[in-house]
Amino acid sequence: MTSLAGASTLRAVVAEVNTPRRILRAILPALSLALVVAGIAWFNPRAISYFGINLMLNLGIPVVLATIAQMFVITVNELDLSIGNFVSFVGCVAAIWLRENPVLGVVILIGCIGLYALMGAVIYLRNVPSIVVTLGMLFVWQGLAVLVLPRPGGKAPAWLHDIMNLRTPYVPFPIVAAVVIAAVVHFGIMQSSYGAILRGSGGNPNAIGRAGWSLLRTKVVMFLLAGIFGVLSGLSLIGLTTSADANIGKGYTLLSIAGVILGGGEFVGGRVSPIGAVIGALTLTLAGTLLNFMRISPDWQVGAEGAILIIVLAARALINRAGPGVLSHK
Amino acid sequence: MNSLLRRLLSQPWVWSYLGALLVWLAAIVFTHGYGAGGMISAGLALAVFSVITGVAQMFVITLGPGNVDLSLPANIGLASAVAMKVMGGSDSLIALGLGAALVSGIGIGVGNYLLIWLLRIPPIIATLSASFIIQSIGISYGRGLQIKPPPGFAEFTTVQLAGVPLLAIGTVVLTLGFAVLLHRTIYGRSVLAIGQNPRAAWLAGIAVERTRCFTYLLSGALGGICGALLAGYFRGSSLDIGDEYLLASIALVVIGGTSVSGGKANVTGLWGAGLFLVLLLTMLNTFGVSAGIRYVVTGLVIIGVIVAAGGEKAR
Amino acid sequence: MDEHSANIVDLTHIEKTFGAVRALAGVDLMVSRGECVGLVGHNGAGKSTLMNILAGTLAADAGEISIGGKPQKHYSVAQAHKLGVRCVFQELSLCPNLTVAENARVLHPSIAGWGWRKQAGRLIREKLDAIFPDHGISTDSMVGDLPIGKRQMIEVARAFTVTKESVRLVILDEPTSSLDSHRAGQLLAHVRRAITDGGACVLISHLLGEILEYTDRIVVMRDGKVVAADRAAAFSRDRLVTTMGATAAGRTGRADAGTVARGSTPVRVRAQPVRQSDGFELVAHQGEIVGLAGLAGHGQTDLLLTIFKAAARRTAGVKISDPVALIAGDRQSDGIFPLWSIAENIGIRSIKNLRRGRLISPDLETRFAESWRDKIKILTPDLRNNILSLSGGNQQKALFARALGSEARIVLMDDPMRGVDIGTKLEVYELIRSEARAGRTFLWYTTEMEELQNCDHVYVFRNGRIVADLRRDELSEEKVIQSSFEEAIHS
Amino acid sequence: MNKTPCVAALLAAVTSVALIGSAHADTKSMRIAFSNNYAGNSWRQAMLKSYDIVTKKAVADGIVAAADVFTTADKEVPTQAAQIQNLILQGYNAIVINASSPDALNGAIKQATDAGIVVVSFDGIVTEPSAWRVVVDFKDYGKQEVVQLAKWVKGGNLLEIRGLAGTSIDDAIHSGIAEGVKEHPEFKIVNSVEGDWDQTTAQKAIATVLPSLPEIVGIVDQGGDGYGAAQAFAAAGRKEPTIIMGNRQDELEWWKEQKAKNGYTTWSASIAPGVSTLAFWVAQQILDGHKDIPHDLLVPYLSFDQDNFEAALATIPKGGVASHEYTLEEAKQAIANNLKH
Repeated sequence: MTSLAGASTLRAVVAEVNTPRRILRAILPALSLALVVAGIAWFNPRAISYFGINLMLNLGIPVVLATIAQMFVITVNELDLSIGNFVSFVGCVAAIWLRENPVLGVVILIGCIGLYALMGAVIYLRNVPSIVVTLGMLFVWQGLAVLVLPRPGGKAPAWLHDIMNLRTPYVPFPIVAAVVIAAVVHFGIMQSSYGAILRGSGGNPNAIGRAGWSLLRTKVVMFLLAGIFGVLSGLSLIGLTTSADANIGKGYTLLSIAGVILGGGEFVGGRVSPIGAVIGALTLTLAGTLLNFMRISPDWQVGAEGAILIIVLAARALINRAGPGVLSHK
Repeated sequence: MNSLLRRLLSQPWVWSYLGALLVWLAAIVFTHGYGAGGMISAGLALAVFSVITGVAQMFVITLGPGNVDLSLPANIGLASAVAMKVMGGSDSLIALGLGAALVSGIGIGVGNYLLIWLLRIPPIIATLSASFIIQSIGISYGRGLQIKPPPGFAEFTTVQLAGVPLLAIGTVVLTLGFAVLLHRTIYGRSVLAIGQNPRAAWLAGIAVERTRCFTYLLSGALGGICGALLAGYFRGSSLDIGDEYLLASIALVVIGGTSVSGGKANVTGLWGAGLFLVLLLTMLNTFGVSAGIRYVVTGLVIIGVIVAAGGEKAR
Repeated sequence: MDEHSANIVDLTHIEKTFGAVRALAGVDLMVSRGECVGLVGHNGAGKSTLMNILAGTLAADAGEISIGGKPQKHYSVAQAHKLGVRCVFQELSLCPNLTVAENARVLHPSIAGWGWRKQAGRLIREKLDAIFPDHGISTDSMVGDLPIGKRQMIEVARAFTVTKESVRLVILDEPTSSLDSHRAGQLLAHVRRAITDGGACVLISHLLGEILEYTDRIVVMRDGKVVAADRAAAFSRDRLVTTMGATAAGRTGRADAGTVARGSTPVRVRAQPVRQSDGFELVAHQGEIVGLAGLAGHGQTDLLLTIFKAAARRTAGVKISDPVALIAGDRQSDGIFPLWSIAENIGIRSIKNLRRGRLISPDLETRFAESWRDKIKILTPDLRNNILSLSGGNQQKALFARALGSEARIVLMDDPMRGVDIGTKLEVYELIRSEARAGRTFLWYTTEMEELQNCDHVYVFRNGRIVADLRRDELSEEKVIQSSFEEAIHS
Repeated sequence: MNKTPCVAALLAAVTSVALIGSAHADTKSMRIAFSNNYAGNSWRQAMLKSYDIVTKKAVADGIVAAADVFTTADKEVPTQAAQIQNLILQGYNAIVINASSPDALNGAIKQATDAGIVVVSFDGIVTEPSAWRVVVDFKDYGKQEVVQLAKWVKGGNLLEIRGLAGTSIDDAIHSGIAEGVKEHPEFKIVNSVEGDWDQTTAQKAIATVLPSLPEIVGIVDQGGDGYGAAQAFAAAGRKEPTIIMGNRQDELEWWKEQKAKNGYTTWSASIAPGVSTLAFWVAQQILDGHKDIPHDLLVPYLSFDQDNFEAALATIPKGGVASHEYTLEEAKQAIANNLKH
């Protein structure tokens, strides 16, 4: 009997060898954020202050929320190409109706969330690729935004503006907001018991189905959550800008995807991390700031942003390098 | 006969042709038949560019989940500038300019592949980051100036044979070539195999990395050619000349019956989808609807097509 | 429990068709309390379909299902769970992105609220401890990070966990396919204990020894029908094989003639495992079948993959003389192309030779596939049908055809007989031997002793190293097991 | 008790106030940033080039300490808002801005002006009251298109090419055109397409509607799209109507060819990219203590007609736009013109 014990312990050791790599990988998003912050501190020390952090990060909040929305969708192996235009549309609705006619505004926003849930249901029931459905929705939201707000304008309701300009004691509001968002989502999706089912439905849908859970429900719930966070993103954006524009959130689609990936998420297999996604979104926000402080020639500012993305992801690849080449496709 | 019809209808690309026919009919009903031929002719001419980018995107997407070339628009923009600058408005330098655009495109393809392979970055992010860098190169190279094509080249891109644009004929031939490449060559088979299961493909002796490399190269090269042709057709290069072809190429690939989960591609459908989207735009512009409505209708049509066609059976 | 519930399951006249294929043609199956039923039959005989219906994941076209004496009208997965019917499927049903504890929770909707994670972790750990002592699995590990053997242990243990509803019946579909004999023994011993405690079990396995030794009653299926059902004691190995309708009966087939003296033919492969430090190396000559033995997951597959890679790129420690082909054991993830026809699946490895000019000729491709269909007896009406229309065993044959039809003189086999029925196995053994006689070299990783009997030479692996080098005449089950465990015994 | 320091501080404060009030503040040590949201077309490149020429000289002459240019990576509003916030953090004294949205940047602009930073917007202006605007009367520009057209075209069908949907400039020009058509009922707009101020987009949009259009006598547009319109007509084999031009070199070149060929007549106008330099001088002047400069400065758009366009064409670089760089004196004059109003 002892002999067998020895053998299996040995095997257990072999299996655990890659754990440090996993830990390193998990802290990589935080590490890259720290690096970017260090860069900012180096180029402009006074940016690291209550006032400075407020200024640098408050526009990160809508990005964080949009990234979380994208993360929900990616968790169930789908991709939302429409989130940016959805955020724009929400912004237009908020700036036009939420102040003048709050009831109508709220009804429309709830309707939008319902539409997101419906999108999830259609994708599951008709078994169609989400990329295409959301590509279609991209045009729909864009069109609706232009119809709602043919020229830029509108005004954010005062309460929204007040919330987004909250002066929290000691710690700047954007950081408080980011921590709260990360904590809430982490608890909801990583710690709750139904969260495990939701993530599992991305990892192995058949297994979840065979255990008697409804896959339709998991998909609808995830898209519903994406809709809710998309709405929150739009509202927070308008709270900051005070006024809307039909194209205001367009860039969030690619930003949110990059944020999820930067935060350690993967496109398939339900492997995501809410904390990582929040950090990823903040890193992207601050990367722009860092470039600005570095006074890169205007020609190359766009390119430098691409380079930052590449460097961070290359670092992750280096950590994963130990994995055998093609075999990692599995 | 009946079974033939059924087999035809079971082909995913048939729907895109039907859709194209439908929107065309709607447009000419609106104009009481006025301009019917002109619409087809204009549609063919404009569809050429989305079909070329569609072919590029199709090969990439067929490589399997996560593979997509987001750098196409930036690639097209840079190539258009490179081509026009090298041609310098002189007919004698057309070939050189086309070659330069091709080299620029291939270079971008190589860059994309190196990011994906060497740094193991997911293709969607790699090509996105690359596109940022390409944009910067484009800005510093072209300074946003519109350079005019040589008259001969401009003429070539718009000349028509009996109402059919020469470019469209050439592109049909080109797409036939790509259909053969996809279904009847080792390279094409390799792409399809990798798209289904890269590990199984590797174990079946397929040169996985070489195939992926060539695919991104191909996509880059097609983007480069498309950039040069666009600059000729629209009488001038510009950095954002390719902007609309990102969404268009993806939409084309999917409406045309290629599987976004990889391993299954359809060249024929690209033309149907290309004509469908251009004629849809023609129809809406003819109706004179506002931009907002046009977007909404385009979106609903894309969703409608894909939902009606339904998904392939879950794997 | 009322007295009617002596029978836990009563299936009567179950029918199921998939398209044109009649998978089940009116099957009756009864399982009573305290009994373990062995279900055997060829691949494609309908065992898995029947079990899917019993587990609620497939709906029967016709027939009645009655659980615990109560007829079930709307039978579903959820209903099956409520009634205490659990199933360990052939493909693993765990979520790789969840931890062991979270995967346990997936099966138990009642585990919720504060502390659910601890509760689920305790549940699965206790079961793992009970079934597989010293399993070495942490309930916080991500399942995807664990080797396949451990995953199967978790899956099995999970099926036996109990929260609200008691477990009445556990269906084990090839539960030991990824376990080594030691773990398999532990599992089967646990099954016996569960039976004694009043549970019931359906065991599907291609290892007839397991079936004969551990079940009370054996049901044999063939072509979607039950062809025999009797006490296990009434069966012998030979009778089982005959009843299943295997083409070649018996376990003979061991090639006794033509044993070539080592060294008389040129060396084809020379390879050293990465972790080998004592100079031991694997050598395979032309025309040899070389076995890679040992416990599951001890570096055999890694060495095969290293050799496979060496064919494309120079690799330290490996020398090969000829092209290489590999036959995967895990069909779904390493082998088949699910969107392609059978012919395309067979032809892909030889595609270079199926061209006219520079273009692939569909005609040549079909003819190539046809010749192999006849040679290896793939059962299909049309080679243009999708590969998934084949049963598992026939899919595996297609993979054999892919490799054997290629120009490769060295064929690597990564436990390719996993889940393949005995009839197919015997056919394939014969094929391998004849190919070897024709000069091909085979490297064959297998966890089954029976398959090692076909080898000319066997290397035993332990912890990523070769620890024993057995000639055919030295080969015995005891020696292999002894070498597999030797180090642990000394330590 | 301890009065001396207080008095000293008070004195210092008084002197500094007096300095600002009487003599002009010295802008030698001040830094001006330029926040730009796009650089990818000929107009923007001309704008940046003009700005570069003028500010380099200003820095060399010691008028300001720095004049840095910042271009965002995309055309998005949030990116530019973040950029403005970063500029605040870097302690610039003034920000010259070509904004991606007139309203949606107001939050960030307000933060800047609250921090005491002078913000001067031009072309893409911002509506935040505390900022300055160098405004071109886009509405009048639109109206003039029809008015000019009426001078030599009797009337008939017009095709309108719109700019980027959802922007204020598009809206202003469009309403000006509508007003012009109201005053000249002999014209009728039969269709409108979106050209996004881009030749390619315009050409494509027109190509799709052209087969269904009746005879068109004129095209009213927003600049940057005229050449594309001409190409679309040529490709469809239809005679080009009178196309209002937008000061781009290729447009004027084409006009010149046509004029030589058949006496083609039209009118061309656009906002000069060199307005960026005017905005720079306005910022410098405000920093210099001229707080009385009105927050809305109207500047004329640059227009050419049949007689003078060829002279202008000769000065525009290939692929560029007609521009005008302001000197400090011209800028002062432009400001003075507004004070008279």
